[in-house]
Amino acid sequence: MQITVKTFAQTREISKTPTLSIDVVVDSDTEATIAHVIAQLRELDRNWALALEGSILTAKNQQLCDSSTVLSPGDEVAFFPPVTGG
Amino acid sequence: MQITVKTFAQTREISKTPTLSIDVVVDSDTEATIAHVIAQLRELDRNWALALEGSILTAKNQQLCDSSTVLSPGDEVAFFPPVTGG
Amino acid sequence: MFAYIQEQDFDQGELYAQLQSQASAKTIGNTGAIVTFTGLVRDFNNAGDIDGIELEHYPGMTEKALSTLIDKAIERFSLTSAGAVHRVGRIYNNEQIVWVGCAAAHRQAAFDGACFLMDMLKQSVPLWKKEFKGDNSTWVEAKGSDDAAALKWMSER
Amino acid sequence: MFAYIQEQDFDQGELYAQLQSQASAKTIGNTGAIVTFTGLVRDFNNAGDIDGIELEHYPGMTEKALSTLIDKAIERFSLTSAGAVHRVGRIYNNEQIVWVGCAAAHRQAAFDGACFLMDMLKQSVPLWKKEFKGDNSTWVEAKGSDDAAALKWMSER
Repeated sequence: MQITVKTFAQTREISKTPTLSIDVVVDSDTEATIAHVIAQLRELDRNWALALEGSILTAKNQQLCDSSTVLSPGDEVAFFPPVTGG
Repeated sequence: MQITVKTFAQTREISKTPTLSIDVVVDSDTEATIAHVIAQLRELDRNWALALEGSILTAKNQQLCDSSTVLSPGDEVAFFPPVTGG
Repeated sequence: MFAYIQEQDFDQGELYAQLQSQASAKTIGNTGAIVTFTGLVRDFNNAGDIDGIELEHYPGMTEKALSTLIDKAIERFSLTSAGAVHRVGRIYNNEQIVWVGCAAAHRQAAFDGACFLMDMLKQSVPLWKKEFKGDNSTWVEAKGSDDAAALKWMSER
Repeated sequence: MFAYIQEQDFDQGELYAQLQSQASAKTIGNTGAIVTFTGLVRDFNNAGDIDGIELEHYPGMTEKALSTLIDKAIERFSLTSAGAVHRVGRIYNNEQIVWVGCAAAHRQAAFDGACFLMDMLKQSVPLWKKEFKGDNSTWVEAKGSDDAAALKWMSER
């Protein structure tokens, strides 16, 4: 299942990957979740493993979500550090 | 001891006296206070007696004060209802 | 710091600019937050519809009481500046009545300063409101909730 | 309601006028209070002097998150209108960063709405701040006190 991954701020700098299209691979009887994406990205390389350490926020289609959120093909998933606007 | 009395809002309307110069009369061994002024005004007429009933605020020389505040000749004493600005 | 009592309407953008420029002049770069409050005439109340309000005040004392209150707020909340304007006379529905503004290093102090000014103004500045409709007018009674709001600040320190 | 994300500076007087006119259009005469908050760049911080800040954001989500937040504030505090503007990109010392405004029938709702918007904005709108001086820049870490301020609103209802 193809999805788009985006990163921002420190997560973008550490992963060195602002955006990436990946194929989330899950068993046929399992729903793909944010947790699967995280696990797969961690395996990609050391930068991704570092980028996804600590308290990272996640969004699906531009809405905050958590690691159990279920994904559909074409979803946009974003990873970023706690926000500091205001 | 001559002082100036001022009234505002409902107190002015009920007393029918926006301003008044009065001679506060006290025993020679007593300090004149706001309480003496109130007692003297109540005796003046029924309007004053009504105007000074209930919760009335007092100011001496344009500063909020209470009935025990001591007066000096020439002081400006004001009586008015609780304020409702803002 | 500024404290104006006036009949004419005010421009809140100009008051904001004045506050910001005073705050910068005093402590350049130390102002991180500015909070403003504007009070407007609402055209209804518990007694029914009104055309507007009319404010009586105690000339001389009003200005002093407002200045004193602003100085207290600046000291208590370490504000980099504060200001207020209160109109008197006839003010029609939807018009502006009062403005307060507080500048501070951090947002909580700016919010607290503005709340404090409004709560205490309703307690210590000699202004009295009448509601009018046509030729009839009625004094607005002081509210117990306003007393409670002011008491909160007095008991906290 | 309005929610803008923009690089250019804003005129707080114009934003106030826009908010007031929206509030009047919707519920004429029912707005008795307008509170505004403006955040500015302070030129020092725990790490020493800075030239300014640089804000990164998540285009698309930022606008949506800010709009959603404003809708929540309007509903929760029965506001007659609310609006916000957040700048992105490079912003120098003493310049304006963010503005929120809330109009309501009574003053407490307007104050609460503006506090809520600022507290929650620091929690749910995808914006990230870097402080820069010359060619060096450092990410600003999220503050525990900001989390606590936002949590307060979540636990109250």
